[in-house]
Amino acid sequence: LNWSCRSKGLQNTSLPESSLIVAAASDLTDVFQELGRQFTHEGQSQVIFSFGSTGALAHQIEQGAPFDVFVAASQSHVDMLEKQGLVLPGTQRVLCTGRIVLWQSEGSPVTVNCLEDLSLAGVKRIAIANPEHAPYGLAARQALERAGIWESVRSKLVFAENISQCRQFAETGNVEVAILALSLSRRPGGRFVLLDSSLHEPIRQTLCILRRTAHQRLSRQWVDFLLSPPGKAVLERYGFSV
Amino acid sequence: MASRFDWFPLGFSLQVSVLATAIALFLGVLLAWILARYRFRGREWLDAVVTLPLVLPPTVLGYYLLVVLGQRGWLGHFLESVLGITLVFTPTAAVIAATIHALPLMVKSVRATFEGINPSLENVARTLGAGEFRVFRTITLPLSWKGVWAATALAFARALGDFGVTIMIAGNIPGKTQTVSVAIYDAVQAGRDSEALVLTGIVSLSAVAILYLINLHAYRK
Amino acid sequence: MASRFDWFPLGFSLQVSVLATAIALFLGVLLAWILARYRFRGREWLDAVVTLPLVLPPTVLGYYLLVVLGQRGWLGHFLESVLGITLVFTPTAAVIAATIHALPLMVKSVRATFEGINPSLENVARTLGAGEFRVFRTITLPLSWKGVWAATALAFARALGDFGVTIMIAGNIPGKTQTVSVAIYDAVQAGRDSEALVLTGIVSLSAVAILYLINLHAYRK
Amino acid sequence: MLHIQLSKTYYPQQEPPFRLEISLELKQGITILFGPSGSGKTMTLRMISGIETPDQGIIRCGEVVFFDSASGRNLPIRQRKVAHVFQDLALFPHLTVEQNVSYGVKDLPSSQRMTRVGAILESFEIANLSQRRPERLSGGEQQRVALARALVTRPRVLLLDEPLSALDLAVKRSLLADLERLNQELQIPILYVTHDISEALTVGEHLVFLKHGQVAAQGDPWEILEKPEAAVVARLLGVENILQGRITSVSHENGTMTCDLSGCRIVVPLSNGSSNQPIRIGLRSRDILVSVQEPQGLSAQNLLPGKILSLESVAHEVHLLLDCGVPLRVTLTIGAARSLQLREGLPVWAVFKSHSCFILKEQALNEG
Amino acid sequence: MLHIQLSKTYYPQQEPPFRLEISLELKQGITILFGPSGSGKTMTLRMISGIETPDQGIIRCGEVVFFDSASGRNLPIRQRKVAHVFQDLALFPHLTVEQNVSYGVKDLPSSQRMTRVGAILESFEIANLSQRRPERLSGGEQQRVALARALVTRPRVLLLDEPLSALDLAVKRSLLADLERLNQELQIPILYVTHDISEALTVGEHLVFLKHGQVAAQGDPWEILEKPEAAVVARLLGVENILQGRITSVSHENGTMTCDLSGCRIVVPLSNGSSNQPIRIGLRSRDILVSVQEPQGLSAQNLLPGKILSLESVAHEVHLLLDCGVPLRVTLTIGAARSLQLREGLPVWAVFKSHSCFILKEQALNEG
Ligand SMILES: Nc1ncnc2c1ncn2[C@@H]1O[C@H](COP(=O)(O)OP(=O)(O)OP(=O)(O)O)[C@@H](O)[C@H]1O
Ligand SMILES: Nc1ncnc2c1ncn2[C@@H]1O[C@H](COP(=O)(O)OP(=O)(O)OP(=O)(O)O)[C@@H](O)[C@H]1O
Ligand SMILES: [Mg+2]
Ligand SMILES: [Mg+2]
Repeated sequence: LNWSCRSKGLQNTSLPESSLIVAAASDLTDVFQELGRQFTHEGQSQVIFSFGSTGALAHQIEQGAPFDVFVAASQSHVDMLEKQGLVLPGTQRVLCTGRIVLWQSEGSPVTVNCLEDLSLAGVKRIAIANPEHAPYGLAARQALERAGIWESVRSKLVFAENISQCRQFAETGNVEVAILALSLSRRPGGRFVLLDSSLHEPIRQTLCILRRTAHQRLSRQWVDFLLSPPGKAVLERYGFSV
Repeated sequence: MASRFDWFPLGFSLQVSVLATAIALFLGVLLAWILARYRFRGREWLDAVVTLPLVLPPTVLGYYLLVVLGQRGWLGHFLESVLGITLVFTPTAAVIAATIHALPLMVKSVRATFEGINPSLENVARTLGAGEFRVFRTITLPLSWKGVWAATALAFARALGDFGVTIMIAGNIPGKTQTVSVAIYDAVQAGRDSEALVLTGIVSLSAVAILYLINLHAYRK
Repeated sequence: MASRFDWFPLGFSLQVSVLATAIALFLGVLLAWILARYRFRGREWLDAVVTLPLVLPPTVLGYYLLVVLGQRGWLGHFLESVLGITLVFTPTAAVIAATIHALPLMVKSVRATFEGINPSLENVARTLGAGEFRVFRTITLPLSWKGVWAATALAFARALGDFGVTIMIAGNIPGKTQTVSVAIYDAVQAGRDSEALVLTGIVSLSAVAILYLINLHAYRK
Repeated sequence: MLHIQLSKTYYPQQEPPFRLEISLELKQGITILFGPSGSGKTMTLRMISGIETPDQGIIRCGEVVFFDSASGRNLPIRQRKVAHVFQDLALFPHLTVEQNVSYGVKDLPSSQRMTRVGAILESFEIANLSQRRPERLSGGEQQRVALARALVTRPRVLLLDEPLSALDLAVKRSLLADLERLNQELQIPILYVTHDISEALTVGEHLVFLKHGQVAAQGDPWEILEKPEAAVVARLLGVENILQGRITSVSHENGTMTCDLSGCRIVVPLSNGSSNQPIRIGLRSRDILVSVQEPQGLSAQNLLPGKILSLESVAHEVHLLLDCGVPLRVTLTIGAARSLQLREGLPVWAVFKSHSCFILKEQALNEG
Repeated sequence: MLHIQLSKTYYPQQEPPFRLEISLELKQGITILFGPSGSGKTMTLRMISGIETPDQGIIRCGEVVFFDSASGRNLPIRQRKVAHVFQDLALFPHLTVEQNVSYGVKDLPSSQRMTRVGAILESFEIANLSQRRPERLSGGEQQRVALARALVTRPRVLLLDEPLSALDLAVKRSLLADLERLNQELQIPILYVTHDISEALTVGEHLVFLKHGQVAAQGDPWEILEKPEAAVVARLLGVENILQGRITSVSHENGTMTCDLSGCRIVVPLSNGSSNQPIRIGLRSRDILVSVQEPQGLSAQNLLPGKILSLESVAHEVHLLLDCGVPLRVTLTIGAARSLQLREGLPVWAVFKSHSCFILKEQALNEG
């Protein structure tokens, strides 16, 4: 195991020791990159993002991942971490809630305007994130169920690993419709129909500061920035409800 | 969890892997033979390019494949409009995904084995009137069994283990294109740890058993 | 995009892959030698088990590794509390991840090559007073160069391409443990398609170049 | 029938290149390819079967052009129908003896193939090994399999690279007889590499002597000793004594000639030469007997009185140098030397048959 | 010095097993291992060097036990210090000639190693090939490298499996001389497998004759013909005529005995036997001359009048069967037969020297 020491030579990292590492769910990718730029711009330190699925990130945190702040796409994972005493007490907050949309790429052969249209014959396949583990997938399922078409469209469903992949399926024209996060729907190349938020449980983007952080002050600054009016404005612009 | 255990992914994966291994075996041996036997410009480049699928992260490779093979991709479009074949999100796609990862392993290992064969044996076969293909079939290939079996074992394992490419181009359609790798992933992600463990256990055991049989076959005598 | 291009993942991945390939080369050749040279009970089982990392979906493998090597894992805990070594989420973890996938390729290909060697040559070396290790070092190994190089090329490609295990145990921490595979994945996921393409292009080109050099070396003469 | 005219240069690193430059015309029947180790025999065979390509030249078998550098023609190995027994045998290790032997006759109808293969396995005494793999055969058994594998095909040309070197005399004889029968049957050129003189003389109708990559002599095996290159061949064949003299008389009825070698008179077999011509005679050291008392009643034989100059014992042999007017090298068994109590200075008689004398042509004088 | 007593059975599929059962006591010096193809010579060598393990028995070299099935001892190959030249040579293909040869002397100080290796390369005439890889060597060159590689070490035992089969006479002689020198120097047991009788007789101080995996005869190479197994050996050596008769007189001063073979009288070298004892004589077909007219003045030689029963020509040889009271097989060159215009029924005289006759012991009568 002495090569674990030798490999220290690898640590010619390009990031300063003082930078903040934020683990965030993938649906926050676009908005956080913008927020991160603004945060740094305001003279604060640099923020590094580690995007991934909420479940995987939570698992990594359990095993000692060196994150300072965790922003999950669901509340349950943060609750679980809190129970294990990995969260700095009192730092859990709901940042915002996500919305889902019906997304179609340009050039899709059918046009879908409401959930019920998913039953049309022209809609051969529908991509949703896996409802078992992706919060947006769960919301999609709930919406389909409440619209009463879950059973009828079930055979058309393709489960994506995560919400980004869901979009890729639609983007490449391999599914006619995808149920996506509103936050990822702003990218060019498609059209979307916002689904009513009453169709699903709120998708609470929950944040917390992790107990192991060495940058508590900086973490709080980042959280404060997120919760500040300018931060909220950006979140709203990207389709989150604050 | 509450639902009864789903055996589909296991059977499906087995079929896909066996099929993919067979295809990779055929194509890989063919390519390896061409690479070992014929000297042509760009031979080593071709060899290097064949290895490329190993270098790219599978999901990304899958994404690009999706772009090419998908309904809007030039190849996918051609297949669909001209031949009426749809690839993505079908079992065929799962086979393609598994093959793509198995092939480079096959080509490189087998080529090295082919080149290790004493050329005198091939020459003597030629003097006995054997054409190139007969030489290959009756001398080169049988003398390379060990290497070919080892490569087959690798290819099979790799085919079974592919996740990234599969989920991209075959999708994750339970009961239709869900391979066991994808099923395990899902279970882990969903926190169904015990199910994941059971699946992992079954896959590992059957894989070890199959690999063991291949080994026995390869190193027997 | 707007931000300037980040070269870190490329350099980092190269270092990780080279290191992992070197480790896999060493361990793999050693294991292959033991498997080829010594007959012991369970030899073929060991061989089959060594291949196992290829069978499991990488992310899942990574998940389980994390359970074992992480701070709460028994091994990770032991290393941290007793030796003060943290493995996960460090560059070391990236090396481990890459090694795990490279090793089976190494072991299986190299073993097949070792077993293809005429035993007379090893015997004659023994009659000339060479001990087992000298026989290995001066006869078996040099006669297996082609196979070993082919396996090294595979191992290197695989080390470079690992994504699932790396992202689990090394994490996706830009500038610290983000390998190029993970970076490409990240870029694709974030819709930074052009960045993903550029990275893919660079990785593919450099991988092909490196593999080409390995090939030239392996098949030269 | 087989016309060969080729050249090829090998460039080993750090050494002077080896140049093979050969021009041969082989008729049907067995031609012995003879020459010191490293003279290019194997090379020549490899060019004919097509395993190696000459730098330039032409190889033609009857109407069929195997290779022609002028027209750029190079017939693929398999179309040449040249059966080639390699020096290192190259048996297929994964096939049984029977499968090895029948490899080249796969195109025959099965019954015919089985008869032919069965017959050759039988006559090569390897039928009982037919289900074995080569690794389980002894060296001589392997050699027989390799030979059978080549002979069972009906080739245009047969190339044999020391095919009997690992066999004992009894087996060798029987295989040579088989080969001879085959030769009568096939009527093709057979090129036979050997180092064994008796093998060469038994089997060969024609002998080609290769040296440093060039044909140094060729012709009838028994006559080749009269060729210009003879002195070299003679030394190679173990003819240690080369005596120089003059013919004094020729007896046609006896088939002998009498020669004078610096004073001593010897009788040699008849050859074309006449009285007073110079002559050169080769005589093997093993063909000379030594007598310590004047031999009685051996009037027709050669008897040269002399004395022992030196005596050196090597293993079970004793090498003597005699002075009988001419220096004579003699090899005896140690038993013989012991029983005769030979020692330096002892007066002895050298005794040898006229038929032990080879007559070398005059030109041989110019050669080392 | 080398004590061998072992047995091992090989079970090929579908065939009767081959059983090797050997008991030998080798002294220092060269022992020839002789026997037909497939008699177990290579096997025996492989057991001694440790490459194969006997089923049971003991192999001991002086004080050092190589193998003992009773005590379960099996010394690893490398500790046996047995130099073994394989029948298939097994040169290291990736090493140069020089590296091959110096492989076994890596432990010597570098200067000493270089001198020793250099010397042996020189004396084996392969110094100019020292930088080449084996694939670029001719068959004979390879054989010399393999031999040099084994001889350069200072082993306890030297095993040579047909080490000179691919070499021409000149090189063979010089290597045999080298071997002889080495034998004087090293004072170790050397086991030498060969099929070549003259090689065997030249080099061997002791001969072991193997047959069907068993020692059929052993002893002085020249005396072994008198051993019970002699008839087989004789046939193997190409002694085609085995004549049976009775000693009529013994002449100690001439070193000859006179025998009566169903009416015809022949003279043979002296052996221990006395008047009226039965005797069996071996005579090679090549050692008999034929004369078409009664030979003149050959009083001391054997002259048997008879006639040609049959005449068969094989390649450049003619095989005659004569009836001289006893049947006699004679081999002549075709040239000789032609010039004498031999044909069936022609009356001829068979002529042979008494020294051409081998005396076989009476027990040989019982053998095939
Ligand atoms: N690939 C090669 N490159 C360079 N030189 C070579 C090569 N192969 C053979 N030689 C040399 O060419 C010469 C002729 O080799 P060849 O094998 O024809 O000899 P040979 O007459 O068959 O001898 P032998 O009776 O010992 O088998 C030898 O001196 C050999 O060292
Ligand atoms: N692995 C094996 N299994 C079964 N039989 C074998 C095996 N190896 C050799 N034999 C048989 O054992 C016998 C003795 O073989 P060995 O090689 O010792 O013969 P040899 O005396 O060296 O003959 P040669 O002079 O032809 O080399 C042969 O009949 C051979 O076919
Ligand atoms: Mg040769
Ligand atoms: Mg043998």
